[in-house]
Amino acid sequence: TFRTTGEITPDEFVKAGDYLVEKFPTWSWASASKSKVRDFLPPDKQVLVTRHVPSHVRASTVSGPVTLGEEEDGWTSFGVANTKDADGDDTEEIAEIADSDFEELDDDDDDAAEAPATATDHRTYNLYIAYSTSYRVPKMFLSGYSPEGSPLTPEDMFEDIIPEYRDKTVTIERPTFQDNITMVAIHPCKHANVMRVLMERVEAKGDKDITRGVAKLGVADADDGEGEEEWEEVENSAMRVDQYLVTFLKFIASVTPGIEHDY
Amino acid sequence: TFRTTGEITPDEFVKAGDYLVEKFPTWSWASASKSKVRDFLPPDKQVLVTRHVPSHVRASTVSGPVTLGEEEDGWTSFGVANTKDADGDDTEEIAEIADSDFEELDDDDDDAAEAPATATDHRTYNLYIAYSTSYRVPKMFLSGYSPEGSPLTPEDMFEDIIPEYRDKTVTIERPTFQDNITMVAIHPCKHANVMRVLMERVEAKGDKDITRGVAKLGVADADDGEGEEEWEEVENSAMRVDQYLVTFLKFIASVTPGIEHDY
Amino acid sequence: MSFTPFSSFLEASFFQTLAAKKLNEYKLDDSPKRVSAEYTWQQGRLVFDSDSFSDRDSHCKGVVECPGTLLNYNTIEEFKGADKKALLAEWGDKMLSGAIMNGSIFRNPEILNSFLLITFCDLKKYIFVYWMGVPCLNTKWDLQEVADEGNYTNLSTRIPALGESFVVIDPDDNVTPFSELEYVERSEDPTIAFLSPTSPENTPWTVRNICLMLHILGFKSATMILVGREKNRFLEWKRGDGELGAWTGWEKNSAGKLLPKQTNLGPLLNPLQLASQAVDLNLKLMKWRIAPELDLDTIKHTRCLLLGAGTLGSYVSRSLLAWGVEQVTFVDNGTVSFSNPVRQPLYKYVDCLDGGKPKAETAAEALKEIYPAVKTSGITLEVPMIGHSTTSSSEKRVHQQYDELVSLIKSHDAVFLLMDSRESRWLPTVICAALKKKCITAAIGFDSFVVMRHGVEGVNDLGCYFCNDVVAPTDSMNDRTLDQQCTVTRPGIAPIVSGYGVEILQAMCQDEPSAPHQLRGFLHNFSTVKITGQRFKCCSACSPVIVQEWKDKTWGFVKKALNERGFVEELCGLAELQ
Amino acid sequence: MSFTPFSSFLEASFFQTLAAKKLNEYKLDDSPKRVSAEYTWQQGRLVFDSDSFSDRDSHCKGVVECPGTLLNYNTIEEFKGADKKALLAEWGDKMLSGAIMNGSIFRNPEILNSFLLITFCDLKKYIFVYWMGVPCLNTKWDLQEVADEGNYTNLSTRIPALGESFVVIDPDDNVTPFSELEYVERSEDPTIAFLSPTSPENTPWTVRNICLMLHILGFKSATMILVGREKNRFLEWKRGDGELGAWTGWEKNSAGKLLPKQTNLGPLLNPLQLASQAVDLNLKLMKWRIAPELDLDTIKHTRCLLLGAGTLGSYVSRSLLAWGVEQVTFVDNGTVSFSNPVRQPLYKYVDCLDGGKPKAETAAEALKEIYPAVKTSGITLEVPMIGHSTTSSSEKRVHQQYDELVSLIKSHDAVFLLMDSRESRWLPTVICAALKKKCITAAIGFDSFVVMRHGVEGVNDLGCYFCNDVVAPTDSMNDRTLDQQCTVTRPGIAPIVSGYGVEILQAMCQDEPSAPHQLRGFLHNFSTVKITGQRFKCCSACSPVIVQEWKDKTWGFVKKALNERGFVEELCGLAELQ
Ligand SMILES: [Zn+2]
Ligand SMILES: [Zn+2]
Repeated sequence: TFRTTGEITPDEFVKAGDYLVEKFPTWSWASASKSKVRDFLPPDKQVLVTRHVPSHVRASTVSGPVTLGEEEDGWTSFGVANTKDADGDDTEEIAEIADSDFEELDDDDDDAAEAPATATDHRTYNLYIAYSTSYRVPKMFLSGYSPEGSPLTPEDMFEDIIPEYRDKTVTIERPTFQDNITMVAIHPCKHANVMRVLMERVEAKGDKDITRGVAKLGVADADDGEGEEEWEEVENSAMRVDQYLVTFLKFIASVTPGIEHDY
Repeated sequence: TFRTTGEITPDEFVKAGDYLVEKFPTWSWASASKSKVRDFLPPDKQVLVTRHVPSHVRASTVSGPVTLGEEEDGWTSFGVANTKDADGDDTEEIAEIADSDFEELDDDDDDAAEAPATATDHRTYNLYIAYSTSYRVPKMFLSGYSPEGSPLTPEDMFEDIIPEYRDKTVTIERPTFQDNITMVAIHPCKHANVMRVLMERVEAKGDKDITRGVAKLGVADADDGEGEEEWEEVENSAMRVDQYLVTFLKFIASVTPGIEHDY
Repeated sequence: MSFTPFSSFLEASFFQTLAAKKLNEYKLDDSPKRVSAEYTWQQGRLVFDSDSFSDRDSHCKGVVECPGTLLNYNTIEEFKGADKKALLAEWGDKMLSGAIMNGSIFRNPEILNSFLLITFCDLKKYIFVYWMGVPCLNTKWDLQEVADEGNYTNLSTRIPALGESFVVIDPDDNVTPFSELEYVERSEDPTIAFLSPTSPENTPWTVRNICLMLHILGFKSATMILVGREKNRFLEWKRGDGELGAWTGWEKNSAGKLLPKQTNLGPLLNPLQLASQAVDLNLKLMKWRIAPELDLDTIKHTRCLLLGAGTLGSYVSRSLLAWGVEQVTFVDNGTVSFSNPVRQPLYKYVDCLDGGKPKAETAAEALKEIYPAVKTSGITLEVPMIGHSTTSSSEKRVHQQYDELVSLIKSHDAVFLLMDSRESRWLPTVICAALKKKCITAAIGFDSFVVMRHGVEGVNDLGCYFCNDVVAPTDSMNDRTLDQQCTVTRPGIAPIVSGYGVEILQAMCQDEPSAPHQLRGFLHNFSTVKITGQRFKCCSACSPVIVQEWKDKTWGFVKKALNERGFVEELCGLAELQ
Repeated sequence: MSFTPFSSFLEASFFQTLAAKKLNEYKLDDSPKRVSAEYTWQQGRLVFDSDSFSDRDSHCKGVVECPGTLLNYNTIEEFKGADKKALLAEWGDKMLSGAIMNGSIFRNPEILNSFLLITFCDLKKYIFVYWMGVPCLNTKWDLQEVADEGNYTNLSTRIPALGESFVVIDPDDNVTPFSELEYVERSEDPTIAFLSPTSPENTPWTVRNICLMLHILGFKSATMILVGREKNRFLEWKRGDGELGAWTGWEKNSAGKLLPKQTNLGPLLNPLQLASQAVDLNLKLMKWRIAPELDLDTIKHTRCLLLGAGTLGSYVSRSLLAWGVEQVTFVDNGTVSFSNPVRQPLYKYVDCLDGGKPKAETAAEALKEIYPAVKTSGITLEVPMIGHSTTSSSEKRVHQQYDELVSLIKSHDAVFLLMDSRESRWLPTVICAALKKKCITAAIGFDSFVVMRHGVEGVNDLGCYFCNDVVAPTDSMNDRTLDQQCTVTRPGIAPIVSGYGVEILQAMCQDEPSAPHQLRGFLHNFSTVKITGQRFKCCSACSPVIVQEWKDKTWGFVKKALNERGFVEELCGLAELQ
């Protein structure tokens, strides 16, 4: 029934997660904070996670205008996240302790190398895929870090979500699997619908068209080349449920084009 | 200049008021509360008043849809007055002391007549015309009374203003000439404009057309017969300033068709 | 023959004035009050308006003023319980029969239309219950309609022209004042004419009282002319068998029942006005019975400056509002943080979002939401603090802050020091001492508080907040751990000390010397003590030398005090004492 | 040769946990804490997260856990003022040199990557300042890159398979645990292999500490294999002239400067969560220093029922919120009137419009606006009053009101009686006595107040609000003039008595017997007295016979009490006494 509704059961979620972990080793299963363990999932398979995914460029510089094409894919608007304009000058308001307040140390260690560029010249993201019981679909959480290694603010993270989606389906939430912290989430209210459409296209066109079909949703011209190879795993024209998350991720990738999901 | 702007000076207001009082004896000049006397008007000519003007029917039952015809006569909207729907059932909410709480007196006075119908079967209005310094036009205040002789609520009074105007230019205000009480006012923000248009029409068509022109504004089919005679005073085709208030009243009459201005 | 009664017609201005009189003048006094009403010739309504309570201005011709009595009950139960028939009889006897018998009727024939109006005002809801009676005797009079024989001419213009409403007309068609009736022989057949309250086809109520008058005066017969605008009616009265009926005359309501009427003036009043009247009511009720001498006006007009819009500022401002204070200004340089709303009763959760709104402005807005008529503003300003040095880059800013503080204190009458550090209270204490402003300090610890009024040179010899100290305040803000930075205090203390602070101000507004100087409270044992402390001649803030130095040098002095450690102590003599 | 330092990478969960520990556990304790971080093979980041504070779960292979020390300063000034070089030297000596010399390095070779993390948490703003140092000696070591001669095979799988990150490899290509190094002759040339934190082209910081270790242990030469996923690097170390440099290793910020980093976690936190943490913070700060024994949890979990949402109910609910009370229910049957907002700090002017909103619901909404996390509701309900008779038409309704009141009291832990008439307090007093609920009464007069806790049978012998009375309360509402209907009171009293009421509840939550029984205050002379009153055996509300009768007959008893004058007095024995 996931093919007609776009929704999946927890069991199907585990199945699709196992497939994802197998095919893409940067993803792994993780457990939840003790207070947040959910009975209907295995204790060691509460959430899918991939850490320190690099992001060198911002979505705004990557993506052109995106059209979903079909009316049925319309997104509802969420007021929560974006009470402020993302490019408003908020940094002024953040009361920080000025650098000038600190004494800079002198240093005569000539043998200290620069910190490696890989660690310090770009943002990184921890990505989580949890299961949404309300919508019976996967739900994506993002937790970003600055090149300096400190957490990004939601405002910062919004820069990595294409503008067309920022105002619509991005919320700031406490994740279902971890205590004490808030992440940016892609709200799943329309996932089922999107997934259904995606899967229909995949099935209709078969084979290689999956990636094309998916790509159409988002960055049509972005990673058609490389991407195609990697995603060709999905081959048979009638979608299997274990391929659900792979398709889902492709959709997420189109919403967050600056995050190098296939690093 | 009143002919081109629609505005009048305080002196012109007094002149027009004198003319009104002379031609229509139900109107008279009155003084203001001591704290509210305005220097630029004679102390005994602060406001024009006519009391106990009868109103047998409600505007809603009198008037059809009214069109001012011209775009330029558009009215601004005022939120103040009509926070509630006029036909909402508000009476429920008014915490009154139930009649049943009182003991009815018995009465063996066979010689007591019924109270005269003229005094008890209809609403009455006190009407006031003040001068608005902000808009340099006359401003109309209404203060209504139930058949029982107690003050009407603004909700009640709204019933005597044609629906098309209720939401637009009716406000609840403390009059400029009297302490301690609130009245319903026809907000004068567009009076100048309306008056200019009216006067233009009067001048263009001359003579008897004044009433017609005026009547067009409001109750086209209502008192064309009787009305015409009485209003024929205004005769020469170039309007004199002292006829200004007569024209103004005709306009007000069109907004409050249930109030028998010419009783 | 049946008689047409008057209809009462009570304008909103009548109720408004009644409410104001009840609140400010009558209070619990429910004794009878003289009021008046008027009717317009032939219109039959007795109209009550704000003029009913005062001497009416000269009237238009054809408008007749009638005297009457107002009985305003204190409770609805009293209104209900009153014996209406007995009342009407009592006042019919008093007003009408009395006036006829003592002859005042000749000078005031309008007494023939005298009325009794009983009322109850629910001043909280602005609902008024009322009932008018025009007393007359339920008597079968011998009255005959007679034809107009044309003996009398132009009465409808001649009577108003005389400025009268009741007249006596002699057989020669001479219109004479009503007082002439006194001299008419009782055996004669006088002709009385009056401007009829009703239209010609009806016989007005007044006729019954004219009959009574003629009866009491001892006439055998008389003729009445009911003068109309267009035509007149003639009635011939003949003395009957002398059997007078009972008093009657309560007005029927619109359903034709003998019941009181009521009106709800609330919807007619501007809600802002309702609010201000309600606040006024709550205060004035204190004067009705419990504290008639209470002075409400002084505090009302005391312009209050609140330095600090935190826990104390919020509570203090609310109690000031409740006392009717018209002007409250907040000074604070902070923003609303998430821990504030549960302790500071002017802020809400939403005020904390996006970094927090500025406190002073937000406090002023909140006060306006509570009571839109209040004059209030919020000024984001840091009060310069002794011991907090200026730098070359900050000096200009601090100087401006200083100037603004001085002008704020000058434009207010009372200053509340409600900050959370000692050193921030020093400068305003000096300025208030110099300008002789009312100054009240409230300060709270974990489970203790002090609230005090500062002494005023020349008025009393009371001390200020710093009079107990042997060192001048200095920078205490640096290097404080979190629990020292925040005001860590039991939540109940702030409302307690704020309540006391405002009550001390009000006590000062009543009778300055009897207001307590200091209250110190301790919550660990729930005790409060009153303390009186003298001014200390070497006080770092209120001693004469400091005050004088400020007056002489103002910013020059203050700048030194901010920057030079020991300067103030040297100046005031504390250094010597140490 | 230059060495690539670690980059610190602090996840939000690390700061969150640190903040929680600071608030609840460390408080003012700034002594060193053991924490850990981890790096992933070749990725060069030392990652801190919530697991840094606990024993980590078993890790993925290729992830290396490093031990370290956290120094969390109480003030930013202390953070700034700390001598960073001295600190790094101190901890380099302690952690690294110490471990090498006492031999623990053999069991925990990860000490070679040990770190020092200094932090300051601004818990009010959620700003964190931090600086990581990985100490090593600034020494010129004799290190040579040598070619891979192919002697060692498959290290990148064999080492992780062993569950190790540092190993010793013998010439025969046997991989042995690092602890074997202890037994290697110092004159030999051991081969040490480890999972390199950096990519193959860089030399990791770790190498410097391996050199130090070899130096201290007394080796003459050694070979290091920096194991990469794809390829390895080989370095040959030879003992130098013995001149060791100074400790170095503070991390540079992204501008390449030796300065601390900082992060503002505020924007990342849900503002609701920020609010609840801020409220928590304000309370917990009390426990840091001033009142470590203070019990905050009992009052927090006390479900409070406020009968009356007027002046007292508004103030009481705000102080309850400030004490962290999680659940507050309002009961009132009135609507907000224009005189309320200036005295009742939950209402605004707009709540009065259009006849006024229902008070109880509006109060609950206001509380939510102050603190959205509060569990609150408002119930429009009239509390049945003794002496106010039911009629046939009202009985069903009053019965329902009674049932609802009983179930409300049952579902709460503390009941505040904050109404404005004596008789409305009677029924809840009886029910609270029977159900042994905490019950606090506050009542105000013009310039006096009483606030008290009711005694509880079996717990103490204290009286209730009615224990002083020799008559049962009865209908006092009828026939009252306006100043008797309204609570005519000095505005400062309500916040004072409300503050005390809540503090009494909190005192009861700490140590019941020491909480005062009654406080009576008089504003005419600003005095407050503490009174203790015994339970009165014939009390109309709390005497055993009344309580028992209510338990036995519930509504049957209550109905009689409402309707039959004298019934309660007869029952409790008051009638006999009179
Ligand atoms: Zn002093
Ligand atoms: Zn008792």
